[in-house]
Amino acid sequence: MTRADGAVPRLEVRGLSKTFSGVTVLRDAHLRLAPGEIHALVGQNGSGKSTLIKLISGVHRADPGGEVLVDGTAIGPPVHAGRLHQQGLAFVHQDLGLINDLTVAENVRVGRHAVNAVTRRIDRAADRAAVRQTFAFLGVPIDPDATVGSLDPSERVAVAVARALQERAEGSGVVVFDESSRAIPHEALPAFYAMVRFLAEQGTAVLFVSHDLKEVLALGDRVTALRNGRVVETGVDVAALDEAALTRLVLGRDGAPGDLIGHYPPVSGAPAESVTLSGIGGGRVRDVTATLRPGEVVGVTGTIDSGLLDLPGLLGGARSARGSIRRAGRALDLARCSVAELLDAGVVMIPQDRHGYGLAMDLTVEENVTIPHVGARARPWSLGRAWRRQETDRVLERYDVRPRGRDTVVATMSGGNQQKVLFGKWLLGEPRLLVLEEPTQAVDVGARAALLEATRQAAQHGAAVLYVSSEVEDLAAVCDRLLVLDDGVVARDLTGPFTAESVLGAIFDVPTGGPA
Amino acid sequence: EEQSAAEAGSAAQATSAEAKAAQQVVEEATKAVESFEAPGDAVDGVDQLAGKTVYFVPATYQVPVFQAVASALENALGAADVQVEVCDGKANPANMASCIQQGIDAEAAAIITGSIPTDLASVAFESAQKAGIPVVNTMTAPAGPGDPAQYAYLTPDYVALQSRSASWVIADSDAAANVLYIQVTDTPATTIWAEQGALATYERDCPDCEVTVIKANTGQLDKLPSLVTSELTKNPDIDYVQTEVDFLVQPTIDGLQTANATSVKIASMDGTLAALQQLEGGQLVSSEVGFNADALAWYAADQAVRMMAGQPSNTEVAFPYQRMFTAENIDDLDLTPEAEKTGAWYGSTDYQDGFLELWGLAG
Amino acid sequence: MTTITEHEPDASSDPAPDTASRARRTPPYAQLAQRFSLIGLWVVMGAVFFVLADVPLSNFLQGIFARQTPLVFLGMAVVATMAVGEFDLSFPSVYALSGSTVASLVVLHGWSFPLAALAAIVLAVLFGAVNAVLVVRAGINSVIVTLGVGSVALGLGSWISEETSVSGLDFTLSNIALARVAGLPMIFWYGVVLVVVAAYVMSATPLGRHMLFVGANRDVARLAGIPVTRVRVGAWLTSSLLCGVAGVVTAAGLGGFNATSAREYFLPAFASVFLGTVAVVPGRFNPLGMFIAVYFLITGVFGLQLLGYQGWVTDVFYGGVLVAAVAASAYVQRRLRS
Amino acid sequence: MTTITEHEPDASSDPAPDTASRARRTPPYAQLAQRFSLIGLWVVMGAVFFVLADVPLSNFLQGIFARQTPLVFLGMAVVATMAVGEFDLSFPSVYALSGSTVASLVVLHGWSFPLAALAAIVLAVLFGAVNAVLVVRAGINSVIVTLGVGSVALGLGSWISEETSVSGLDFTLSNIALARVAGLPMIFWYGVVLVVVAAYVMSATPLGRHMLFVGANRDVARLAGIPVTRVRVGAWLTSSLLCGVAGVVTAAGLGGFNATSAREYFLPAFASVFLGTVAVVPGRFNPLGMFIAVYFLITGVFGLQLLGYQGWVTDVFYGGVLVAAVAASAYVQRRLRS
Ligand SMILES: Nc1ncnc2c1ncn2[C@@H]1O[C@H](COP(=O)(O)OP(=O)(O)OP(=O)(O)O)[C@@H](O)[C@H]1O
Ligand SMILES: Nc1ncnc2c1ncn2[C@@H]1O[C@H](COP(=O)(O)OP(=O)(O)OP(=O)(O)O)[C@@H](O)[C@H]1O
Ligand SMILES: O[C@@H]1[C@@H](O)[C@H](O)OC[C@H]1O
Ligand SMILES: [Mg+2]
Ligand SMILES: [Mg+2]
Repeated sequence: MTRADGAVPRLEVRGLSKTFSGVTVLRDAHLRLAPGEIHALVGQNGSGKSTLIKLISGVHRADPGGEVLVDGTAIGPPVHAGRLHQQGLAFVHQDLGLINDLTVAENVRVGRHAVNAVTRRIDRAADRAAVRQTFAFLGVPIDPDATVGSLDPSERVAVAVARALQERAEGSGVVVFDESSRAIPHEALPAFYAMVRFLAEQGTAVLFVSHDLKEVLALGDRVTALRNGRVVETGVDVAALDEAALTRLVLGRDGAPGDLIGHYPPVSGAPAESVTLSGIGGGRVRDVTATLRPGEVVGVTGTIDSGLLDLPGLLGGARSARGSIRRAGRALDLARCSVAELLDAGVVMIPQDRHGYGLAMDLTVEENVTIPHVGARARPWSLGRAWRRQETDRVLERYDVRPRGRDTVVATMSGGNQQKVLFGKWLLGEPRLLVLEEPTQAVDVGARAALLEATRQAAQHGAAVLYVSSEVEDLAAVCDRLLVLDDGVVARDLTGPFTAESVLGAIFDVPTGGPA
Repeated sequence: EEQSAAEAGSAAQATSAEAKAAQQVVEEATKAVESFEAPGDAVDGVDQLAGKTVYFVPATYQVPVFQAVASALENALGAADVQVEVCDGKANPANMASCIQQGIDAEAAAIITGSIPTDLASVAFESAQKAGIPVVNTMTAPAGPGDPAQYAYLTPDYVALQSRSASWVIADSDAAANVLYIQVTDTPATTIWAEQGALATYERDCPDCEVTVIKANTGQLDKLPSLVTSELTKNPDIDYVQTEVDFLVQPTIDGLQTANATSVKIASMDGTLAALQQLEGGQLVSSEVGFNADALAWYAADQAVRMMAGQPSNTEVAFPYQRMFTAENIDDLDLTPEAEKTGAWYGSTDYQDGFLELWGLAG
Repeated sequence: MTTITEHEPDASSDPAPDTASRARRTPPYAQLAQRFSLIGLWVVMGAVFFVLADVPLSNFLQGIFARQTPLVFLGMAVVATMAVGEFDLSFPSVYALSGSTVASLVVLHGWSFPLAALAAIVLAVLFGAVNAVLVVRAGINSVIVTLGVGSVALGLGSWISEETSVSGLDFTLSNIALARVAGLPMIFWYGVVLVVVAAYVMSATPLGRHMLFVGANRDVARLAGIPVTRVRVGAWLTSSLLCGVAGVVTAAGLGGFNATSAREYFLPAFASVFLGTVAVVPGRFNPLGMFIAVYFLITGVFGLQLLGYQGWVTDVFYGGVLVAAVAASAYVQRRLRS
Repeated sequence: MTTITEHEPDASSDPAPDTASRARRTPPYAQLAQRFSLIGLWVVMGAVFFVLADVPLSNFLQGIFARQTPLVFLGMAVVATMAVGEFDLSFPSVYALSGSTVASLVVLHGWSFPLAALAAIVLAVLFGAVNAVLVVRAGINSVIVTLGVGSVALGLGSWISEETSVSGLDFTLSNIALARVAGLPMIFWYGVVLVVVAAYVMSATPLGRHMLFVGANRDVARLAGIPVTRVRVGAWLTSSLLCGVAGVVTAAGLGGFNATSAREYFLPAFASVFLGTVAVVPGRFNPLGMFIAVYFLITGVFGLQLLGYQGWVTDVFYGGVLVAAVAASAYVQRRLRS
């Protein structure tokens, strides 16, 4: 412990452990948060971050021993989820945990509604006033009567934060974010960071989990790092760290991706093999037209309302679309063709929504990894065993998925490891058009490098890669070209090399009036 | 004294010739059985049957009468050291057939069925015959096909009981009833009881009676209450309801209550404790016909024993332990489950000794 | 939505948006149409039957509303569990157990009615508690638990009633269920009060909001500080309490009870609860919708019976109307939205 | 897992992990214990009853396996729909419709048996198609659809059979169901073949994998190129085909059919299917588990009958054993894991 000041910590964790099925995934975890401190929890995928958070929030029950204290008072284990709010701990669900068809006030006030003492009726006026007050404190003017579904993303974040803060003496308590920034679009992040800093300035302690090391450096005061279920360092002053040092802290080694493009330069495939997207439309996408050469990685980026988030789903068959994809003399009319036809033509999309569209969480790694290839590799009357083992092992190996078991149920894996499985599942085939949607989300800095490398490799094997992301660092690291979307059309088509700054500039400096 | 009570009651109003005739029937039917008369010759060799097993397959154990029959069979056959194995048909022909098959597979000495018309499980019955296992078909029809050496029938006279129940309605209404008859369509047997029993009686004996028929089957009892309501809504003059069997009584009352028709009189068949309690309490149920299940079991055992001992069964046994209950004689009964089991409601219970004697087991 | 589509994970995706979700985002007139389409359909159907049947109006109405049906109670029991995401197959058995118990204790064992009623309700709630322990505490699949617990309850019911239908309750007790107020029996009014209270609780109180969140997403609910376990257990207990009361009231009204008839309420109760999700608060399990659906279905069957149809026709009608009402509602909603 | 825990989203979190998920991470011996615990329990229970009942072994076994039950067929029908995430309440009615149709067409209308059988099966499949259209195409909640369609099927069944049980099929037809092979009737062997084939298809073929993913997550399945709609429609059709065949075979074996008895199979079929998820392929709807569960429950009830218990005891046993088996399985698994 590097901090030795005598003040009572706002939050203190001592000696927490957690064992699943005989495997101890968290051992003797400890950390301290002073009032007003923003504390980052970092570590490799599967290192135990979410588990630690879930012990503090009472989702899981810790192994015997250990202690959780708020302002010096022990609150568990076992921690009672129902009492946490009174005890000063609030958690922002990583998906924000909002119900879209209820109003802002209803979402914020759930669990602490004001009621008329006699009728037990929810006192809507009082709720509204309380919500207004919280928003006033946060400095965001949101109508308490709006339905949450109609809010924009940064407002949604504010609603989730307001739920965590309400009825709290200003400047007290602890707010915990488990990878919340992932649910927040790029443009909303500054507002979110400002909100977090504001909270801390008032004296509230903030604990957050993140794989985004820049975010950690920019937002955090101190860092605790987990590795293999153990705390390797805690209370490290962020001011004393740079990205490389933080990476070493997470990985235990250096882990910069290096010059990926130099290492895997674009190959020049036969122009006949080019992939042409024409007139792609649907959702916020109005008309995306572009030509991609095999062997190149083309980034696609833009603001939240540019249509960026809709594009991958349109191309991958996740949602109904207009337009066509042409390659090698073959045209696929998106309005008509099935997913099977897309796959048949080598069009593969790796979705961002891992739980909804990516993986069947209750099935095993082997089942998830092999499902896209069952049609091609199995015989109608028999699945075959050897190829499934082989392919699954390749994925486990190549992306360093932990645990290594072919028969591990995906739901029991850490978020980052799930992401690796998802990636591997689709890269096994040799896609001709690979559409990636925020592929490095949730993965640690080491895995990020591996995924970016895999992206370049896929291109080298002849795929045209469409890399849809708002992570400027990632885009700069892998893209040969960059398409910037605005209002549903391609507003700029830039050629690399890029830096994070140039990508950022391209996104927010879009000249009005169509493609450059 | 029953006579005078009857006169004080409804019979006093019986003025028409039809009503008087019906009243005769009712009076006859309300009498208890005085003493046992052997249904056939003595049986030899019953003592040789010890250790054998007889299967009893009731249509459904949910209907209490079958439980009564089962335990009475155990007593009756137990007297000859014959074991009784009960297999519940669960109101489902597939189960009934499986049960009969089970008896065949276990090489039972006889199979006694309860309320299972032959054609409901015709294959299984036939298999039993082929396997040479005697079958006693109880509670369906008094007679039918089959070699008496291997196939016997025994039943209360359901057609007569239905008819007597109708006669009570005729007598009580002075031959001017507006009757709602609720018929069970479950099996061909129940249809025959209704048509040849009650409906034929109204047709023949009461030209001024108005009869409306609604049909129900066990699978649709949930719709019966509103069906009754709708009939009474359409035809508020209905003053009698005759239900074919007792399990229709409760849904019927339910429907009557909805229609606010609380002065309608119900006549029904089976003589279950619940219905008799309602009769005693003066709650709509005004007439019940029923039979002594304990006696029925002894009669059935007699048929089985005959065939097991290598003698032909009796054909067309007239089962005497049947009786009608009305406000006039209900007070004579001890309305408890215990009394129900003894069979005392129907008169003398000396049939038990009578059969033991007939089988050469007395003393 | 939520719990409804849990069984239908796909229904909300293209090409077939489900009836339920998204309702709140539809334009107001579409919402109204949706909210009250079932009521409209009901009134029209009732009017047609009334005209065709040619019976006095008061008789017609009584035939529908004076029915001694436990369906509103049982439907409410199902709404209580469904709303928080639990699936209960045991409710008819618990109802049967309660009815058999009260009737048997009084008639066969000479207990006083109030005591017997209390015992019956306590027993019912006990079974609700067993469900809760097994589903919420032990985490066993609720379909299996309630199948099993229901079977035990049914067995106990038969045992208590000595496997027969019991009657002979004091006639005056039937006033509990049948005494008429404004021309309709108490049991109707109990249903009305129950549904109004439940609708109030579910829509206007914190408890209702908690149920909504628990039904929608338990993890979110837990993080929001909602006592998820308590809400779930509460739903099971409430549900069994309602079944218990329904059993007692029915037994009193009929002067007895027949356990085997109880299972007949299984399908109609489910049908009403699900049909009710297309009305009033579209897409959610809601008491008013359930209530309307109960009488909607009763009206249809009764109307047909008045026209002289019985037996299979009513089954076909019942099924057809159920599907048609939901399909029509889905269609209307989709049209209005696009 | 998947479809099972859909109704139990919470069951997978501490303190109450559900029986289903995660099984695959348990150590091999725990897996084995889980896989075969139901079989073990079954053998022990069978042995106990056999010893107590003191009857010849062949009679004992025949009493269990020579039963004329459509449960394996119906259980398989339920497995087919459940496995792909559909919820079907109409299967007993479709079974009833098929049985009534074949019996009535032959007996009441003089059709030849093969023709009548074909008509019955086609009719059943038609109802499966209606379910499929309404659930898969129109996207209506499957609980409502199958409640409605089931009611219509039952109504039609009563209509065709003139609302009574029909009998009088040619005796020789019963050989279809009852001819004995190795001492057991054909209907048993049909079940065996059906289950073996289904188990193979579901566990070892691409189709089985497709079903697995469609049941687990339809969007994931769709994006993997699986023809989700076709798989779902196929499940509905297969399920109704099985019900149709079951009706025909049962009618042939009995020489007739009684439509109202069909609903008796609702709960046992569900119970077997869900109980089957604790065996063989733990956590998944699987044919072998269902098969074992069917005979597990039959053994229990038959054993009790041999000991002279009827009526309520069997209900209590049935329910108790169901819950106990699943609870024990959950407990064993948890113990072995920690
Ligand atoms: N319920 C569970 N059953 C079995 N193993 C589990 C369970 N939950 C977590 N684990 C294991 O515990 C380890 C730690 O997981 P955890 O989710 O805490 O990691 P994490 O640090 O949050 O990783 P990520 O950065 O990928 O989100 C992983 O190996 C994971 O597989
Ligand atoms: N059904 C489940 N069974 C077992 N454990 C589960 C289950 N669902 C979640 N977990 C546990 O929760 C963790 C996943 O939860 P969560 O969704 O918060 O993941 P995460 O690690 O934060 O990753 P991400 O946020 O990227 O999804 C797993 O690490 C696992 O420990
Ligand atoms: O009540 C019995 C009835 O259920 C059965 O169908 O026939 C015989 C009757 O005694
Ligand atoms: Mg995590
Ligand atoms: Mg997370």
